[in-house]
Amino acid sequence: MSAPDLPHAPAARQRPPLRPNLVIGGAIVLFLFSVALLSLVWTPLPPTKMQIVMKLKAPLEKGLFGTDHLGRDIASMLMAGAWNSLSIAVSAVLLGAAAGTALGVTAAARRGLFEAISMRANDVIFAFPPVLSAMMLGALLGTGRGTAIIAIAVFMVPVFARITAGAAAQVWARDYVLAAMSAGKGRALITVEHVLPNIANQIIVQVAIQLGLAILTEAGLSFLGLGMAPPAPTWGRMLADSQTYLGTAPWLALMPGLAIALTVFGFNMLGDGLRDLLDPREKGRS
Amino acid sequence: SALAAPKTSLVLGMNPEPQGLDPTIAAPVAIGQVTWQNIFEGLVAIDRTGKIVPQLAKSWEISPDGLTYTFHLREGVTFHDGQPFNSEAAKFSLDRARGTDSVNPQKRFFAAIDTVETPDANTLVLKLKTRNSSLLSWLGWPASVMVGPKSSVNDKTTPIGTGPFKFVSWAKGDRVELAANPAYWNKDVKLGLDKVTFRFIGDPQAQAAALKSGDVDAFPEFTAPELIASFKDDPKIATVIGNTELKVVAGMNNARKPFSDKRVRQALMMAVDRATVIEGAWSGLGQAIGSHYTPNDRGYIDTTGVHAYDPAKAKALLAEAGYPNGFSFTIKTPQMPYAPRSAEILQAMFAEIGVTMTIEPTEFPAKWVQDVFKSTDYDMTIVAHAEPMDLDIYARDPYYFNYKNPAYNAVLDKIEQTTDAAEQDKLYGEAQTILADDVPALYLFVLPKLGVWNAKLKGLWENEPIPANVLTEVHWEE
Amino acid sequence: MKTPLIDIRRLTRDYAGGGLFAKPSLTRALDDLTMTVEAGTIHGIVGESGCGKSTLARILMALDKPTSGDVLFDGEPLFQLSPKDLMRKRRDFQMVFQDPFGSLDPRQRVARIVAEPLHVLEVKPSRQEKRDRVMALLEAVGLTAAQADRFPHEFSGGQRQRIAIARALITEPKLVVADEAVSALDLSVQAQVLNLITRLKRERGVTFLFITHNLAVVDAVADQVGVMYRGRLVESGPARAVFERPLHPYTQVLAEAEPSVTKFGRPPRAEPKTSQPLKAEPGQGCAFLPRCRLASPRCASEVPALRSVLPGRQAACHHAETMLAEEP
Amino acid sequence: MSAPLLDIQGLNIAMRLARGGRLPIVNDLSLTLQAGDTVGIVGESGSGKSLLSLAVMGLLPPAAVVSGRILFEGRDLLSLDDDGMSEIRGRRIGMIFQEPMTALNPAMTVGDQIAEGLVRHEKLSWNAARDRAVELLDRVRIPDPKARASAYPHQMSGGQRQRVGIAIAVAMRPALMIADEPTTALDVTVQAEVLEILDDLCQRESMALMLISHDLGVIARMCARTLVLYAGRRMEEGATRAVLTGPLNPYTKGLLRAVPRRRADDGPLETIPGSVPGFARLPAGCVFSDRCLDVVAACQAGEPAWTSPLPGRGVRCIRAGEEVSA
Amino acid sequence: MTALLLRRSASLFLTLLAVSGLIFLVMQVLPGDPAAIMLGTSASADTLAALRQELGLDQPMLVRYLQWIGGLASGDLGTSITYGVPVAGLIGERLAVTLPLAFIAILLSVAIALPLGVLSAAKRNGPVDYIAGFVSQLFIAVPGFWVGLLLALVFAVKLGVMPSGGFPGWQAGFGPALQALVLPAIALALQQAGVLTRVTRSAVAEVLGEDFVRTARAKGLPKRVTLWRHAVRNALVPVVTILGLQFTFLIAGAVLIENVFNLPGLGRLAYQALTQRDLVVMQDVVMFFAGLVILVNFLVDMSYLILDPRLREASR
Ligand SMILES: Nc1ncnc2c1ncn2[C@@H]1O[C@H](COP(=O)(O)OP(=O)(O)OP(=O)(O)O)[C@@H](O)[C@H]1O
Ligand SMILES: Nc1ncnc2c1ncn2[C@@H]1O[C@H](COP(=O)(O)OP(=O)(O)OP(=O)(O)O)[C@@H](O)[C@H]1O
Ligand SMILES: [Mg+2]
Ligand SMILES: [Mg+2]
Repeated sequence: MSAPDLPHAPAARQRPPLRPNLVIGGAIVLFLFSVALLSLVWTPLPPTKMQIVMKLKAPLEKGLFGTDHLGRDIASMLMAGAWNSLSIAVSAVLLGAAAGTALGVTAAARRGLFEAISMRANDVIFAFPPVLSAMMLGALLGTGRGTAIIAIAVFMVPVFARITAGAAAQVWARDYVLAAMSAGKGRALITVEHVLPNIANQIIVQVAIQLGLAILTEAGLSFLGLGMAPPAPTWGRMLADSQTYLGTAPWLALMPGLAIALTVFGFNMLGDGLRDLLDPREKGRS
Repeated sequence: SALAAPKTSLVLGMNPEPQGLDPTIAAPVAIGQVTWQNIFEGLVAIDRTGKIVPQLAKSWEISPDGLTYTFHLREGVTFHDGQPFNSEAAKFSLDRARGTDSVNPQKRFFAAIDTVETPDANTLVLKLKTRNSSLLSWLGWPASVMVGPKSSVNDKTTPIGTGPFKFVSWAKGDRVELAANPAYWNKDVKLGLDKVTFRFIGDPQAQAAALKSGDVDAFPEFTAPELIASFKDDPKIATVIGNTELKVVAGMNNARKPFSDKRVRQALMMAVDRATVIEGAWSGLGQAIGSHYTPNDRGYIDTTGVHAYDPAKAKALLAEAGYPNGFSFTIKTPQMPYAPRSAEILQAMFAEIGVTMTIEPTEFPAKWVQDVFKSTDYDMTIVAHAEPMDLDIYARDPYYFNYKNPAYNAVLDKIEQTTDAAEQDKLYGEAQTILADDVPALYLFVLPKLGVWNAKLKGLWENEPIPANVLTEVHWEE
Repeated sequence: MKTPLIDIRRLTRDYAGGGLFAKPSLTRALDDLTMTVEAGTIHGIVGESGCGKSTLARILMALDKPTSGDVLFDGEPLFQLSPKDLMRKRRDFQMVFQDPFGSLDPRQRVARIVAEPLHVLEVKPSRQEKRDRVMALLEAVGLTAAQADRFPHEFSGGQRQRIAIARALITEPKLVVADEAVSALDLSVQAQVLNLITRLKRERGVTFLFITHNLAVVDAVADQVGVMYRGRLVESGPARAVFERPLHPYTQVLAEAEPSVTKFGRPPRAEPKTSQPLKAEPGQGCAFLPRCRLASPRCASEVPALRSVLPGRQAACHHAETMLAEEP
Repeated sequence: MSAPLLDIQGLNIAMRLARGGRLPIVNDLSLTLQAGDTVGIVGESGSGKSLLSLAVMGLLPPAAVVSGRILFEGRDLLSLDDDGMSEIRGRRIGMIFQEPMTALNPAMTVGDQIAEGLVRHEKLSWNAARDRAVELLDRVRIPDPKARASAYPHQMSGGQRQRVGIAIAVAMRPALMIADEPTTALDVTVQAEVLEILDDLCQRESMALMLISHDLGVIARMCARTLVLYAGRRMEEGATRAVLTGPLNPYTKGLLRAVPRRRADDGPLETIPGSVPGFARLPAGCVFSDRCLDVVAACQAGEPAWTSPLPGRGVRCIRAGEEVSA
Repeated sequence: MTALLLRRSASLFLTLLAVSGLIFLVMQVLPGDPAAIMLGTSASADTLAALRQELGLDQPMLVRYLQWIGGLASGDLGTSITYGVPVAGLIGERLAVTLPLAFIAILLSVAIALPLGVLSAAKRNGPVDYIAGFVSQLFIAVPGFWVGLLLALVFAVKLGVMPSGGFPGWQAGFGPALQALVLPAIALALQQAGVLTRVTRSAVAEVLGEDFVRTARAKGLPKRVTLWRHAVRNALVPVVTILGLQFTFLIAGAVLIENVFNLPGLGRLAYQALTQRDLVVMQDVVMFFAGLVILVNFLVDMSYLILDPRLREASR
């Protein structure tokens, strides 16, 4: 069935109804970003303030989510952690997406040797399991926010490069690109005017999904002690610190774990919702 | 599993795993913790109280000028592979450790030795270039153990010594197995074990689980103080908190401003409430120290009151030193758990007196050795010093503190020259007082030895004058 | 005789298959094709799928380079122009594509789509000028100015094809290449677009190279027609004459197979081939040989050249005269 | 006259919309087919031709809501469950799809794809079924059928694939064959061959054929009767020759006029003004009234009823009577 | 087909070469001197020099690189700086843990994901689909190492039915060894299962919308048969692709999980080698991982040829 799904008359395109996953995902992500931003100006207690005498208090006994082994308020740490985790994830994904997309669209536009070499280079980068490359980067650059961002961005590059190269190649096969070429437009211009706008949807969807992955990776890095420097709280380090208290103070592990899960869940839902919203292929089907 | 007859096997948990099994060619403490006194023995040994006791040398004489040591070696001792232990082997061991292509991590121990002579098979004579009152004690260290001339090249993977246990196997990353040595020379020793397994478990949670489930019988050095409480109500498990020589100190770069100003260092010391640091970083286990010396060292005096916790005074002192608004600096913290935890607490405490400390995690040993130890490119760091009675490091030049105090050096020299023990103890006290007052490093606490083991297991060391798992006297008791 | 608008000279295009390490293979999409197109005419090209029609279009549009041969556009050899001159030349030829859904960028508004070819002008027109020209053209193709700010998906297939035609006309080109421009359209819409093309030819003197596999469409609008088979031109001439009296057996097969609303029921069965199936050596003989009812041994050994059979009519068949002699 | 093979009565198909609500597409459609009948269904793209054929097959998309009756050999297909339909599908009703490029499973040999139905319905062993598949390939005139049976679809040309599609559909000698635009993707020469194969089947096996196309020429070639659809409605029905030479409905007339042909006067081709209005915004009354050249005020008053002004003819137009009497 | 194989092998080889160069370079610029780490803080300069010479660290970079890859080519991976044993044996021992772990995890994730994904594609927008969707999202969202912690807490500490960590070795018998791998494999598998479920669902759903599925239904095949014989088969290409891509994440996850469960696997070896700057082990292990990833992706590419006959032609 080729034609029948398409409108036959200049009918205004109907806005598809908001899908539950878009609403849920959007709400979660919005909530998290608000919390993260709020943490910059307000947290119930300073997230780094220690009250050793108040250590390891259960949720609601002291603060909303209790206190950690140094008597810090977990709720406040989670809030500040939201900012740290999100800011790392967002910068890393944006960086990776920008570099990967640039590589991908260039490969699609140039084809030939450039494509072969850049895609092979992708394979090379992709061959390093992310934690391994993060470990090496950490050893190389020292740990911290910058390293975490770079380490995550590095393995995002091939992901985005592959996706955009594939999507861009499809756009390049379109007649409107031929039309632009016959209008004497160069490959760079066509990439900017036609290719990028037409693959933007796929990139946006992928960004949402990769953000979830980046949060997970950041947590893993922090868990291994390769994340941001203390005292800045991150969810991954909170998890790592909580390990030995699992038996005695399980909320220490539960809270950051749930925060991570909620965030990744939110981003994935958002990604799904965006895909439904933006990808016309899914729409015709039911 | 509970058997009627007393158990004769032991699974002993450790972290980290040793890197090779030859303590004479690599520094990691874990090597000695597996092999020293179990597989390898020295001319002399250090016992559980820290005393020097005869071992492969049954006795010795030191010439009055202190330059000639004559060791009378035990007879009838053989290595596990049958090589005889005699003066040749002893000479071989010492020469191997001090030779030009030696890779002994403590080669300096043997620097004072001029010649090694073997007048007969059971006599070993060391001629020294200079006096050295530490030599005898050093000969008791893991780096000075006796190795077989024929077997030493393979000691890294298949160690052959003269000790009560023989090496059986090593599953890298997991375990080392030893078995009792039936031909052990010391017939006075009645071994309680015939099979010993060292298991290497890094994660504290896994350590605890292994202990509780009985997969591991003992963790003489448990790594997570916060989990100690969880063993308290388990009658099957004994927790024994002992002493170590591990002094947690936050060393400062005394050559760098503002740490070059003694008042600044003192102010920082006064800003630190050691009790809180111990409570926060190590669950209250551990003992506060005021200088680079532990209560189990001879001549120890309590110097924690010299710059007691007093933030107001600290602030005043800072102002006097020209920093009324505090200052900022960076601490390079290795990843061992005590370091970042202590650093986080210090950070909060310094903030109280207006000093901003940034924490820079620094990978240990690779990057830490490079940055802090080799190139002294740091403001402050925090690390546990493991060597017993290592007051001399403050007199070393270069050493990463960049601390220079001729008065202090003079005291240490005097100790070297003195033979009277009481006099030495007094001098040790003096040295401690100088350090406590000068604060070349912030003295925080001594790490406890967190022994956790099956309540029926007896004979493990409670304290740790030297890092070791000596199994000679370990046995099960019903 | 005036110079033709397009003069295609011995055009050959090979596609190399295989990659860096695979063994190379060659597909000859165009095979020694020679043809001229007069200005101000609609020139139809017909032929079965895969005979090289689109390849020809791409080369004419200078989107692709021939393996050999050249195209003279207005007397100028297209493939010897400097990039700058080629750019200047591009305003003179534009293209309309088959798929009305794939040839318009779904993310751009109609005004921007239509204005795209203005890129080639040396003097870039002002915004207002651009807008005026777009509006004028939209009206010329039967769309309203109000529709200029809509997106392609808001239009029907026929309307989209008009937008594509408007885009092709904005630089006032001399030649528009329309590759299967109406094949995807419904009958009624198809007729509308065909009418538009005829009108543009008549009123603006635009030359159309009209590529299709639908003979009826060519018959309806084309002045001249070329029939292609396997990358070669096998017959050409005035459209009406060619279909009324094919001079090449392939043209005849095509014409007979074309269903029509006036042919009811089963057509009389084509008489079975009399001669033995002949096989030509690759690269030798007539490509149509295996399907030809007139095949003779000569056809297997000698490639028939395109030659004038009647005034204004050419065919590449050794038996064109036989065809001519047969009763239509 | 025996009971008809297929009897569609008052069929309505609506699509459930994603945002709620239903969009009626096919309206009040009735059609009867006797064994051996060939009926062509024409209409523009989107007029509901495929939905009609899918409704008969019971393969409508999940979003479709269908009402009315489809009696096949006396059984109401709409009330059968999926298992019941599976028994009829393939065995009694075969279907050929429009796109030869996508209608075959790319990962299965064509022989197996033909054999599959035989294994299922005739309980043949795979080997026996494969042998039958080779015969069937031969029937649809694929050269060297034995070798081609183990080919994959991508190794065949479009025309060959379409023949495989036919082989699949005729494998069980169905009583009714539905061919949904079986040749639109093909060259005219290949199209002619495919049509000939279908024609043979109808004549030799007295199979009923429902041929869907928007190509009037193909309908003229293949079908005895023709049904013209516009916007999901029957507009006209009758013997093909009668409908195409003497159309009663203005839409049919418009279609016929729009068939490209050279005009003697070189004037423009005739067209139907406007474009198909989308099902969401059909005009009031007659759905064709906004494009009809012969429209009168009454056309907008209400949907014209289906009338039969001549024997064997049906038409939906209030002015059809004038035409007949004229 | 052979040509394709050759071509792919050549590019595989070039990629491996590039990877090896990159690894070696990274190793060279890593701060920290392996000799200094081994000898601790008390060692003198000449001791260090002696050790560096013994370890061959004093040779020029290019020489060491060539020695390394020369060794690799002939199967000699060198000798571990810290353990003093051949790296090949070391990797071999660790593989006995990591490979089964990864294998069980993959098996487990496929066993969960394939039926779940196919089912939810077949029953799209039904309750099964929603539940499967939610569960798979949850699997993806929960960090594997955290699941590992919880699993260990519940099954080892609280219930005591599973070992808490460590690995008895295969010589301890198949049962105990397998038991030690179960919890880590679950922790490792869940995330993969989540991702795979979603990919399977969308791939199968996509195929279910294809014309040939309708053709198959038109033959009278019931839904179930169409689903498994036609839809799932054709949906395997994207599923296998993702399986290949996820492999690197699986390995990354293994590094973390091996830490949590104290398994003497390759990941921990890498971690340990890095902290000890055992460059020889490090570069071998990283090379091994990278090679494994590349190989897996190569195999995935090759599996396309089995799964999709169209590619067999295209590859000629
Ligand atoms: N980029 C390409 N690479 C290799 N072969 C090609 C390429 N483009 C076209 N071909 C081959 O060249 C031949 C002619 O293709 P072309 O697209 O010009 O045919 P066409 O007449 O336009 O067919 P259709 O009617 O199907 O559009 C075909 O055999 C085709 O397979
Ligand atoms: N799955 C679907 N969901 C919503 N609407 C649909 C769906 N399938 C078809 N339609 C609508 O139903 C109408 C009729 O479609 P159908 O496929 O029957 O047309 P057709 O006459 O076969 O057209 P064509 O000639 O293009 O094949 C179209 O307007 C189409 O938009
Ligand atoms: Mg074409
Ligand atoms: Mg249709």
